[in-house]
Amino acid sequence: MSIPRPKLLEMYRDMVTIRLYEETMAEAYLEGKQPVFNIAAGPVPGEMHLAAGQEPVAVGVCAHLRNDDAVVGTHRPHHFAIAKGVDLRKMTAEIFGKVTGLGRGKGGHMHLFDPDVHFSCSGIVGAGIPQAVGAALAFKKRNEDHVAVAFFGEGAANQGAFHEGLNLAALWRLPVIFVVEDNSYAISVPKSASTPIATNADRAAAYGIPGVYVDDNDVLAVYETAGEAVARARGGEGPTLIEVKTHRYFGHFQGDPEVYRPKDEVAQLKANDPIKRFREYLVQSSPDSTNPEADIVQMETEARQRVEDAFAFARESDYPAPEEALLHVFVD
Amino acid sequence: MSIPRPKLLEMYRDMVTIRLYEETMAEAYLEGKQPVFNIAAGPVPGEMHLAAGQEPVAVGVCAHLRNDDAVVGTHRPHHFAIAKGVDLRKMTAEIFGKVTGLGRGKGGHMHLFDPDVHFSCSGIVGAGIPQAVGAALAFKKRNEDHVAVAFFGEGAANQGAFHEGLNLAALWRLPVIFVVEDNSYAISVPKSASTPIATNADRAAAYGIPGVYVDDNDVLAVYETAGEAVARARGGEGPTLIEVKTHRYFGHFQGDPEVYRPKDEVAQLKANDPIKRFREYLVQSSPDSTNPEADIVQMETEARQRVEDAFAFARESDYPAPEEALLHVFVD
Amino acid sequence: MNTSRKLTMARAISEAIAQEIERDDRVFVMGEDVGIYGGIFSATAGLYEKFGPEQVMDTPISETGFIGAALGLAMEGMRPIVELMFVDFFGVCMDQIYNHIAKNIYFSGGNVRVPLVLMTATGGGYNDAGQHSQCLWGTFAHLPGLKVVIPSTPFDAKGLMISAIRDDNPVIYMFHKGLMGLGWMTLIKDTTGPVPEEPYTIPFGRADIKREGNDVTIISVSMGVYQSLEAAKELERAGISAEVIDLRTLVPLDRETIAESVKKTRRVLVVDEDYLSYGMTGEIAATVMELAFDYLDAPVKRLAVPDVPIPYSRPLEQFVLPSAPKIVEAVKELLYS
Amino acid sequence: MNTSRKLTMARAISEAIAQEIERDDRVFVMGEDVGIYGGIFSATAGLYEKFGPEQVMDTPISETGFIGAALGLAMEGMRPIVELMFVDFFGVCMDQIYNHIAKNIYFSGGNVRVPLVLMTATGGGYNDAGQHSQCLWGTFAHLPGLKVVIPSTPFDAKGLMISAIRDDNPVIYMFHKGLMGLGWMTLIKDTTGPVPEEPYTIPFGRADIKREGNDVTIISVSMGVYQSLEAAKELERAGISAEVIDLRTLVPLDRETIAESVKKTRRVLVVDEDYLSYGMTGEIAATVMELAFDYLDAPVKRLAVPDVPIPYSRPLEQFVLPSAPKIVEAVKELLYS
Ligand SMILES: Cc1ncc(C[n+]2csc(CCOP(=O)(O)OP(=O)(O)O)c2C)c(N)n1
Ligand SMILES: Cc1ncc(C[n+]2csc(CCOP(=O)(O)OP(=O)(O)O)c2C)c(N)n1
Ligand SMILES: [Mg+2]
Ligand SMILES: [Mg+2]
Repeated sequence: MSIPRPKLLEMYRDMVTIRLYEETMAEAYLEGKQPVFNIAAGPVPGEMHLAAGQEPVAVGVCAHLRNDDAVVGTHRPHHFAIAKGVDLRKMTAEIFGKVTGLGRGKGGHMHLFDPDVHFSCSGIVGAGIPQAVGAALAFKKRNEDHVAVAFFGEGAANQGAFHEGLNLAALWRLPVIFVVEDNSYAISVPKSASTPIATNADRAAAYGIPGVYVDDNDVLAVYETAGEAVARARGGEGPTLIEVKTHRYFGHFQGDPEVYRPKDEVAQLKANDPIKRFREYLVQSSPDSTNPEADIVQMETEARQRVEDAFAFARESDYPAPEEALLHVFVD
Repeated sequence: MSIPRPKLLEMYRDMVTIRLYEETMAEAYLEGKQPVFNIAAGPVPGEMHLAAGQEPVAVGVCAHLRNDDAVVGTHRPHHFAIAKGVDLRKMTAEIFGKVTGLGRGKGGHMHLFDPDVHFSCSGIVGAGIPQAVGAALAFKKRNEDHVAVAFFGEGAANQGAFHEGLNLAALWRLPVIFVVEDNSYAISVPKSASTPIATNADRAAAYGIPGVYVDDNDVLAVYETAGEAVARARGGEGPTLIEVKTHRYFGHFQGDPEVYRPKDEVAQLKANDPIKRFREYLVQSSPDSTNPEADIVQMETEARQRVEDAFAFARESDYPAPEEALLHVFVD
Repeated sequence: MNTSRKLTMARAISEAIAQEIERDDRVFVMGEDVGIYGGIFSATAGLYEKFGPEQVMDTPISETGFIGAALGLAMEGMRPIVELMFVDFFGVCMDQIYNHIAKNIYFSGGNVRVPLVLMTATGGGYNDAGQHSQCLWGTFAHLPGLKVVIPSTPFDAKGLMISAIRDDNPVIYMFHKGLMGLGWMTLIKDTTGPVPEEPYTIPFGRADIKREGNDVTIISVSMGVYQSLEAAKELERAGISAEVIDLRTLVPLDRETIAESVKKTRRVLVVDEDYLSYGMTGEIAATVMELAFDYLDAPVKRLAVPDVPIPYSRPLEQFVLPSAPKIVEAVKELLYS
Repeated sequence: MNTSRKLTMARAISEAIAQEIERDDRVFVMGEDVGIYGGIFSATAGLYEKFGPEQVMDTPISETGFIGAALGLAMEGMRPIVELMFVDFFGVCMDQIYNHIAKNIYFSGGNVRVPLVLMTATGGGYNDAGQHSQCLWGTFAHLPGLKVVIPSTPFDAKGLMISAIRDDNPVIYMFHKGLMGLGWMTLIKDTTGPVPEEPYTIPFGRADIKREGNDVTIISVSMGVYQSLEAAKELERAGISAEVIDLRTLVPLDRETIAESVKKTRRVLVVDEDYLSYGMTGEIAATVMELAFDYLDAPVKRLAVPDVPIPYSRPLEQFVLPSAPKIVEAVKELLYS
């Protein structure tokens, strides 16, 4: 598989954007929560689930997607949203609870809806799976060659919705790709305490569809596997189940005491960081031997600017008027 | 596998009991519903799901069970209940809505609870699966060598509860046997329109447990397969998933117009009736060459007497006082 | 509109769906046994023959799966009508219904549309026991984000279904099995009613005064409306003039019609086949008190299932369900004690 | 009982569970992250260390699976306490809860027992948005077969939990996240309270008058009780004497205490963090009218979430949730208009 360098750089930029976004969010989240952590305080209150370390999954898959393809994310949605091209300003404003946000401040971090790029997500584990199946059914009914992607965690693969969604998709041969992020934990519960088999990819057999396990948190490996799945889906050959071994650097949510995992686990994981590895690859494979980092640095700059811009926009935006709470239960 | 003749005869008797029970019930059900079928009329009102043709599954499995083993049945529960040894008088009285019934008339045909033999069932498709898992967990927690069995239809294998229940059972290595009755239909929907793979037994792979498909509606084949599964369960080796190809002779419920299946399908199936086949086997393998049918006929007589006795008891019993409706929401 | 033609409620519903499928190719039906079987309660009878499996899709027994899929379909621009065979089964798929279908519009600040009709069968009275006889509209009306529509006549059924399909918001459409006019469920003698051939809509949030009266207001929905009308006839013989209000939708609720009626009659009975406590009767009673406290001559009276699961046996079930005689009795207590 | 020791509600609950596990080896806890994590809201903190993984079982994210299993366990003689992490998640497992756990006793005519406690977190106010901030007790109280228990103080929490565990019937036990005394959720300043060391029970169906008063009765549960007490202090400064009733259990409901109080004060405000319509406030209003119509000087007033999903953004969420100032305002309207 040979990927044109501009595409590689785009993927790199998105990964860096995600990483910076999550790190910036982690800091913003702590504002107002020190010295005493109070979940309800600061400019970004509520639960906060960050995806630093999991960039390869989102980016490796979404690199194949077009605007009209649908993506359904989870309670940990930022990396998917960024990779799918959700408006970063509006998304950040939403997370800051501002009226300029995607949902005018009503949804917050777990409820990001951007119909322009067909992105949605949910705070309920596993719930997005059937919804992606429905999007795929819409595409099939209209003879469009769009695809739908449902992302979810390895913990979600034990929900009934997983079974029902995959069964329907396989039965109706729908253009949908199911992507499991195996980040080893569902909050505190390790995969070995929730799933009796080693990889959820093997569950594809229960539906007669292909199942692939990508055992390395590597964006190119994900890209390759996802490429085949997306091609199958667009070609009318039905769904694929992909599981990717990945790693979560932060706690389950910010404030998680993380009593359930070894203190040094994350440090060890970071030694093999997927962004660092991808950067090395880009340097080595650079066509510009005199300045192999030039285009890479440009991407990093772009990423930083986008993130800074988005947070600035969010901070400067206004809160909704309190009475707006009564609006939008229904559309007119 | 050699089964002692008394055991074989017992199984035969139970199969005949079930068949007679269902046929007798079909008649009782029609009382008061002619010439115009009215679901609310007659001594046995409401929905009625009969299991004639499916005797091998219930009997082949339950022949291995002891009193303290738990069985959870479905909306089509009579064959399981009879095979598990539920009090036939009280069960019939329940179906007739009488105060002498298992539930004093509150439950009816889909809600038969006999704690004496650890039998329960439910009208919600798939719901019994996790409940059987819980019973098995109770046994394991108490270091008892009892097992639990969840019976359900091939349609139920597409419910989320199936996935969650099997996952837990496999994860916790519980003494439970999952038995799928593949009678080809879920109401009007054929298996091919609900399940993308040929046999649900293959879904065992999703949980790392053994899965066996018994492709013949034969009580001895079921008995053999179930025997291994029960032995594994009692031996602490965890759950097994069994699917049995079986056939439903009546409609989904009584009154089903059955527009969805060929007019002659049932007649053809009956040509290969499992009770008839089992009877032939018993005749051929009889130790008494002069009168090979003697012990068989005795079983048939016993079966008939039991069924007649149960229906007589039910008919003669009283209805509960109307005000009893207010009792038993809670126990004291 | 010509209303000389009479249809059952089942035919009124399937006709509404057929006309909308013809008008708008984004409309289709899915659910268990909606195809060749025509829906267990005939709400989709004849549609499969007319439109085929693309527009009338049978599904596996996977309510979370296909109702969740309906949401994905709606958000991608389709207009699904999805049948939940019995409302009693909502527990296997409630997360999709109330955490997603009912809330995605709000979470998005009105940026997405969820044009979806969740059609479901309600009601007891034919001895189908506690998992197949419930009404549960109180449960759905309590949770924000769904319009709750409950027809009581074939005429209303058609107009409300067309309104539901054309609405860009999610609607739960709850028909009563005993009102569908099914040959095999003769609970109500005459359930056919006049239904115009052409498509028409009925706005949500407008209660219908099914009978005018002066001495007492009986408020109900669905089967309760029939029973109330029957009771009203009986009461008339006793010289009591009862007004019967059919709410038709619980969300939105027509407060004005209730208030006006109560100000006239000064006495209210609420009749509900759902459970008594924490449900429709409490809400209507509280609403009446809020709207017309000074007009009330007696506390609002409630007749509903007395907080027990629906029992199977006939005498037990009849004991807990509302009925015309019980309504008559309740009205008399309301007036004379 | 010595009540000089003060505990948070979280510790009161985990102590109750620990004491019952020690007393009865059929008792154990299961749920997501109840083990080494100690429960997301610390209801099981310390139990894993004390009892190990057999009595404190972590589960996969399979609520239908493990809550259904809890029913099987209970019917086979165990006494599980099962945690549903947030009540908002009920939709993925409601069938097991209300069609089975809540009904099997009835279906069996009282022949089976279901000694099971479903423990779950409720409430908002910390910007966790619409799928993590609901109360939903109205939903559970509407459906027959579950006892609905809602503690507001550490003392009540322990006694009600022990009663729940010892009950042979299924109990849903709903604690409020903001009342648990969690260091990271400082919604209420002082949520510790006196809790005796020895085990004790509190009977269900007995409301607790948390403050006596003469001018108005404020009826609430959970966080609403705290807010009402705060409001009562403020009202006292304005010369209004408010009685605050903590219902503690919605099923069974203590009608007597309500009736007595209303007959004394003649005015009632119901405060509820659940949704307004078709829920607790309607039921209490209707009940008050039934019990004390002739004593009422004004219609029962209701303060609850105004039928919108719980919004995320702080000003929006604060706008929809009840609060002490809103209670003060509502009481003044009730008295002076
Ligand atoms: C149905 C449901 N159950 C439980 C939760 C609480 N919860 C939120 S995230 C989470 C863990 C999810 O694990 P996984 O699917 O592996 O995703 P990850 O957090 O690792 O990205 C849990 C249990 C929920 N949101 N929804
Ligand atoms: C959750 C749920 N969905 C739908 C139904 C309605 N229903 C009752 S039986 C049935 C078909 C079941 O098919 P299967 O599991 O194959 O069992 P069978 O009837 O063939 O014995 C359906 C759809 C139900 N009872 N529960
Ligand atoms: Mg995970
Ligand atoms: Mg079947």
